[in-house]
Amino acid sequence: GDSEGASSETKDTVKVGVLISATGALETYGGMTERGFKLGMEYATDGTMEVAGKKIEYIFEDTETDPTIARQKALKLLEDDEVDFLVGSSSSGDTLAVTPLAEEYEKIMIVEPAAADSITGSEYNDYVFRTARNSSQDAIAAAAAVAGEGVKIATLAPDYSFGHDGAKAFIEAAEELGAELVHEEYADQAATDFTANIQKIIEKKPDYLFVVWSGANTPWNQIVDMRVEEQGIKVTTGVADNATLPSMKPLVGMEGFTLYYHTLPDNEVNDWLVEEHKKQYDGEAPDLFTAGGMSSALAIVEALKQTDGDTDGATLIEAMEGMSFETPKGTMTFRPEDHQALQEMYSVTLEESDEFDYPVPVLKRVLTPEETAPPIMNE
Amino acid sequence: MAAILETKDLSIAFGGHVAVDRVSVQITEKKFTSIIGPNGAGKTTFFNLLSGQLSPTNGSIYFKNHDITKLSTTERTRMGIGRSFQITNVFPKLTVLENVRLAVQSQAKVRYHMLSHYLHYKKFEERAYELLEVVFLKDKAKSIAVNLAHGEKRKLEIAMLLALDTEIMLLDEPTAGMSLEEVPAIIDVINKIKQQGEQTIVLIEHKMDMIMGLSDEVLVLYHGELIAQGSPHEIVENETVQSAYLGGGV
Amino acid sequence: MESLLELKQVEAFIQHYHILHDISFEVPKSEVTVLLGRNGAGKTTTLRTIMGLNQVSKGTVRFKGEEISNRSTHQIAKRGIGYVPEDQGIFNGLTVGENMRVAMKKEDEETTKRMEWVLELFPDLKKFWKKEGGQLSGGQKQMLAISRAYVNRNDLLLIDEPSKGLAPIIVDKVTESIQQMKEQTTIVLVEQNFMMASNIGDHFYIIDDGATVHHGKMEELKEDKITMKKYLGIA
Amino acid sequence: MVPFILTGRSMQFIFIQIFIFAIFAMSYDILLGFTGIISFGHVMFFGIGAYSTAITMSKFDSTIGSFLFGVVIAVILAAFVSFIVGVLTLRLKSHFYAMLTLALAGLFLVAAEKWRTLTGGNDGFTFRLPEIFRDSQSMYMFCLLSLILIFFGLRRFTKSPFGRVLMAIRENENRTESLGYKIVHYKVIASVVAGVVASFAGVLYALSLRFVNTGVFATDLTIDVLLMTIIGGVGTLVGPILGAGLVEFAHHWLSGLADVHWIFERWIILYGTVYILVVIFFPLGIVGTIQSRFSNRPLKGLRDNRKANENKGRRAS
Amino acid sequence: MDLLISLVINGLATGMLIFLLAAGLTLIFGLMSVLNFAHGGLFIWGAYTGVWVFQMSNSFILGIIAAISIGLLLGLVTERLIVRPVYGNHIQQILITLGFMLVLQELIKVVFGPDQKAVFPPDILAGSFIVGDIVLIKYRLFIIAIGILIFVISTIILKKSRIGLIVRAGVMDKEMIQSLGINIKLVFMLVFMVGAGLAGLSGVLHSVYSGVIYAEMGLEFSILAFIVVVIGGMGSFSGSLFAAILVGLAQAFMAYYVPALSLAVNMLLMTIVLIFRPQGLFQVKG
Ligand SMILES: Nc1ncnc2c1ncn2[C@@H]1O[C@H](COP(=O)(O)OP(=O)(O)OP(=O)(O)O)[C@@H](O)[C@H]1O
Ligand SMILES: Nc1ncnc2c1ncn2[C@@H]1O[C@H](COP(=O)(O)OP(=O)(O)OP(=O)(O)O)[C@@H](O)[C@H]1O
Ligand SMILES: [Mg+2]
Ligand SMILES: [Mg+2]
Repeated sequence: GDSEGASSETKDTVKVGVLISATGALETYGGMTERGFKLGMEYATDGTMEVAGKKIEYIFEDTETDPTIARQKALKLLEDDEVDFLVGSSSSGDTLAVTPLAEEYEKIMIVEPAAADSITGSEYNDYVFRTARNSSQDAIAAAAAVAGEGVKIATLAPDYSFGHDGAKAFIEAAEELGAELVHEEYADQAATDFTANIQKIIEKKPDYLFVVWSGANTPWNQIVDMRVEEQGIKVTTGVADNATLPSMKPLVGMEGFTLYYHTLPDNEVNDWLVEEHKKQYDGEAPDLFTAGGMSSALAIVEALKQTDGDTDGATLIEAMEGMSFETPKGTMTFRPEDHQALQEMYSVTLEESDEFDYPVPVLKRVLTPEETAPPIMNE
Repeated sequence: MAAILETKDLSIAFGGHVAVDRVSVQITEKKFTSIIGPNGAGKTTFFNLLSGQLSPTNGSIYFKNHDITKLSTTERTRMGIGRSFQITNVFPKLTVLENVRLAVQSQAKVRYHMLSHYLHYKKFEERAYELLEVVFLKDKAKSIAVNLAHGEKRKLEIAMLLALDTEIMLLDEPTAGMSLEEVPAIIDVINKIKQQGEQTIVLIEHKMDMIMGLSDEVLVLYHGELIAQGSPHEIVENETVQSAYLGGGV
Repeated sequence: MESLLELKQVEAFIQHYHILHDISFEVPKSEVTVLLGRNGAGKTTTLRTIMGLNQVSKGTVRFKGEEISNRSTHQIAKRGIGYVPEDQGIFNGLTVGENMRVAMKKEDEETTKRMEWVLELFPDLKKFWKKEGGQLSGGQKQMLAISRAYVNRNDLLLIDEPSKGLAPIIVDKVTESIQQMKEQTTIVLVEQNFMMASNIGDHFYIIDDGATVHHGKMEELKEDKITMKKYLGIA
Repeated sequence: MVPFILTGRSMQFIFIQIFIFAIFAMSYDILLGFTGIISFGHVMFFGIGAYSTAITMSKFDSTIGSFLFGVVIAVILAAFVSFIVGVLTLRLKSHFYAMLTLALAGLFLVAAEKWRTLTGGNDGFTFRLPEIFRDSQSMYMFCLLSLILIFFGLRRFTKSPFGRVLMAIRENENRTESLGYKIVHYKVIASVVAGVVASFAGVLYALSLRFVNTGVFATDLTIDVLLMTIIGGVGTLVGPILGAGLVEFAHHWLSGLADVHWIFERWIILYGTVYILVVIFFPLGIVGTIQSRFSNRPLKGLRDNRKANENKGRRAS
Repeated sequence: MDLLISLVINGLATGMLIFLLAAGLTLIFGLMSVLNFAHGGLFIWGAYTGVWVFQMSNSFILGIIAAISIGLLLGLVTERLIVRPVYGNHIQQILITLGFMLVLQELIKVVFGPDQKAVFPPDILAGSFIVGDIVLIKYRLFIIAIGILIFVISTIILKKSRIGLIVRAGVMDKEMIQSLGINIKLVFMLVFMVGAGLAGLSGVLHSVYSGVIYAEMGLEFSILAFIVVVIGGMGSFSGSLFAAILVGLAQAFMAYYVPALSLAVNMLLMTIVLIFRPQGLFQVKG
């Protein structure tokens, strides 16, 4: 609406700035968030792009997976575009460079899909809400999927924060469930040879090997080549985005968990998402973070409904703490203590599929939000 | 007169090859000493030992009775041993003037001044121009050194050495490749320095007429060894020197 | 007499400096032509221009009747021109043997013979066969540079100041070798050592300020005090 | 001209980044342009500066006092490390030096990764700023002022007799030695000056982001700053400033094009092409090429020669 | 004992893989002294093209041939357009080849899409043997064999022909080598192409080894290759082989015995080697 006066426009419009990695190493994730967010807005407003009588506008900015750019773009959004909400971003580093700005400008930031525990932990501030799961939730889900009384477990993780966070949370959760840790293994995150690490794990003879991995240099082939399963060790891990599924071919039969796969959550929102996504994007199904992107949009709209369109930070915080809303992953709730959304995760088995030439996760059990609630870490 | 520079049993071997072999000489202060010898006799290597580019495998070097065997090139230059190089060795991308100016600056001991502008030292530049005049290079002062013709680079070498104003000057074939006309002019320059009697000069040359005209004393190296020593005339008469070095031509 | 190499009003620039203004000369077959001149006159530049290491901006260079100006250097060299540059052009990191091997265009019997001849001429090279070129003494480098040009059968050799840095006894040897080479190879020589130049030269050209200003037979030059004084500054 | 007064915090932020990288690039120029040292690990000093500030600011209260304390620590640490690196690496020639510095910077990266209690690992951590830096305008002025002071300081440094000797070392080490200069001292001092200035750039960087992670030790940053220096023109000091501005703006502008047409989503292709074009049209960097136009510097020759050779090649083929 | 053998074999395989990448760089960087940061770009193009052909045709051999071909072709383009104007000038080389690297890397995303791609070994090379208690991964044995093959071939070529000498001489003094009648431009171009072909080959071999390819892998691995060439001593094939194996073994053993340091192993190794042998382990000879 260019014809309208600028002042009235700002009053009647709620602007959302979405930070994503549109280029760089995480650009696939950025793309998912973008699509999910758009669909989320469409769904939540029934296509009107209006809530509580206000028009919603959103602007995507590319962080290039670089904290400096992320901050620069966030400043642009806050200063020049005068957004009322921030959403983002694909990388934890980028996100941490931006969260202080949310506090400074007193704007709500919905963190999606960055997973570092510290975002809602040691680096927490009141303006940050996270629809994404955090690393601990991942790990707890993984533990819930496999751990039990007397089960011997080992972990393999990349040697940096993401890996250490994940492994630590998994071990804690698994031990709580009565499992026994026999070995922790960390490999160089850029490594291509994992045989020495796998060798060590084999020697410790665990029942389950939990692998946290996020790089493209996956250890799966070597795990199979080293005949880990044949030695009675079951591998378990998180199933990530669709692009990684082909590389998990060797792991068919594996029991693990996932945040999202389009066939898993059984609810109205997800049905809509899958259908609409396929319609708009060439029959492609939504992917790992599409649901997350959608959830962040849903959170914003729900919050605005509750404040009746008021975008004041403090008002929104009050409304959002404890707020529950429907998402493709079932009902999410922002925990008041640390603003982390508790959410469903899925315990799955990796099975061959008729549809694709790669394996797909098949639901074993829905892990309830309460089951995967991470410890509160922002004290 | 006293020996300003003295070597005792100075030797260096490269792998198995002994390039300088137990050379003991005394170079007399304020005299003009020349070193001759066949190609590969070890003359340049001997200079490299004196100036510190190489360190000997054996023996020692004394400068004014101080043992300098272990000192670095820099320290020796600062004590007063300066040299020119056989293969032209200048700062290729700097101007001719700047090449000389750097030498003047070092001589004036302005080395670690970081906060003043180098052009504030007007004297340096003036001195550099003076020296370029001496070697007939003034009109090339603003040229970049790499662009000089071969003979011109040799002159620049000499100017830089003069700028250092050291007590001893080691000249390694200063006139090689210099034109017929300019050789005498350079000889004049060297002669002038000799006349002033302030500096000790050691010269390596293959031009016998130069050696004969300038030297007070001639050393002959052969396969790294010092095989003869004496006045120019004694040396030319020496039969070994004739057969090993001079050949039939002279 | 047939001339092997011919330069006609050659001009050349180095960067934006006009270095050669008017170089014209002819090199008769099987003779030694000497280029003389002061430092900076343009002798080296002339040789480099013939070799194609400098652009000819005007004029022509003909070799065996064929125009070679502005062909690339390796093509010029392949037509049978050998070059001993002023700065010797030794490959410092390669051994003496490797320096020779790189230079050899063929490895046939003739080359082997030439190699033997060269090593006899300069026994030092044989002695230091495995030494790196950069570690040779100044004179040894010069010998290597000359040898490299000798091992191939060339129709024309361009030699820039061969006597520079050589002991008198070696200068004699080089002089001798050039005289021997003359039978099969034509030679263009730049030389400051007047003794040597006059001993082996048949013709001379004087270059001054980038132009050929005078030429004639070598014997005549020795008598021509005026020219000597005017262009070479010697009495 | 640099706009001295600039409003709009996001524009200011871009300029702040330019100032910071200009300082970083100038420090690199001291090594590359004036002493002839290619280092692939210069980022280690930048990182030292960034972490020193960030850690002091998060451990102590956010006052000017603790900021100054952080700067002092940054400078001392950087001076110490650059001294050691200088001494350690002096015997190495070109590539070997470059690779060793790469390795050392790599070790710092690993250390930052591993010393999680202090650094928060690769996710990094945020911290609070002292009052005055919270205002973007004063942060902007502070960085601008730093740039100006450091520029004039370094210019004086390079034009001093000392700086001239550095250039001599760049041209011909051995010869400099036999003129009576102790090159070891010069190289170490140059290395320390470059290190300290780089660490100060790191200090400003951490301030401007209010955040630090292991990215400040990443080789990418060395590469960025290397490119800025080369694009602007090595050995010119103004060049790196211009280079920093150009790289940042090319980046900003090209990535902004992504909204214009889908083809520009691959703007990095254009960005890479800019580098290639700079070498072809400004082989000496922008400032270097311009300077050589206006003076008879040797460098001009390089370019003309190359052109001549190219022509020659074309004609021959 | 079993453990030792298994570590050694795996370390060797990693080493060979690094060697294959470094072999191309030994020619381009070690012999020709060109700091070619686009080497990683040639590597990923080899990887993507090779994998694509392999998956289309189901023939690994065809994939390998395709990878080498694209390497040669891109080598030609790179040399003529990018590297030729900047021989002898390291500073310009860095800028222009990094620019080209960005272009190559991004073009991969345009042509093959931005997602990572999974790769599986051809059936005959899939899986592992068990000898006693030792697991021998077939593909690794294959890599070791190829590495040895390439080493032997290239050593013979360099020893028997003057080509190595000519290239080194050409780097030292380009004018002089031309004056000896050698078309050094052509030689440089061919050598560069061979180096690029080797990069392409190592790209496709590596994809199968790591099971996945992505556009950013190029720069990471080319830095590793630079490290190996420097540790080995510039321009020495034996040096590169030795250094690559050293790096491979060090990685394997460190990962097993001192996992805390495994992140730093390459850097530490290089630091130690350079401090004690500033010219690299092997000096170039012959
Ligand atoms: N760095 C070095 N490594 C190995 N051998 C060397 C080195 N420097 C010199 N030599 C050898 O030592 C011997 C002496 O060399 P030097 O340069 O001193 O000779 P020179 O008397 O100056 O000869 P010229 O008159 O030819 O210059 C030569 O055989 C040379 O090959
Ligand atoms: N690259 C260059 N740039 C600018 N001028 C140059 C360059 N090379 C040579 N010159 C100039 O060209 C002129 C001729 O040089 P050339 O080397 O041909 O002289 P020359 O006759 O061989 O002298 P010499 O006897 O000293 O070797 C000289 O004045 C020199 O300064
Ligand atoms: Mg000598
Ligand atoms: Mg000359």
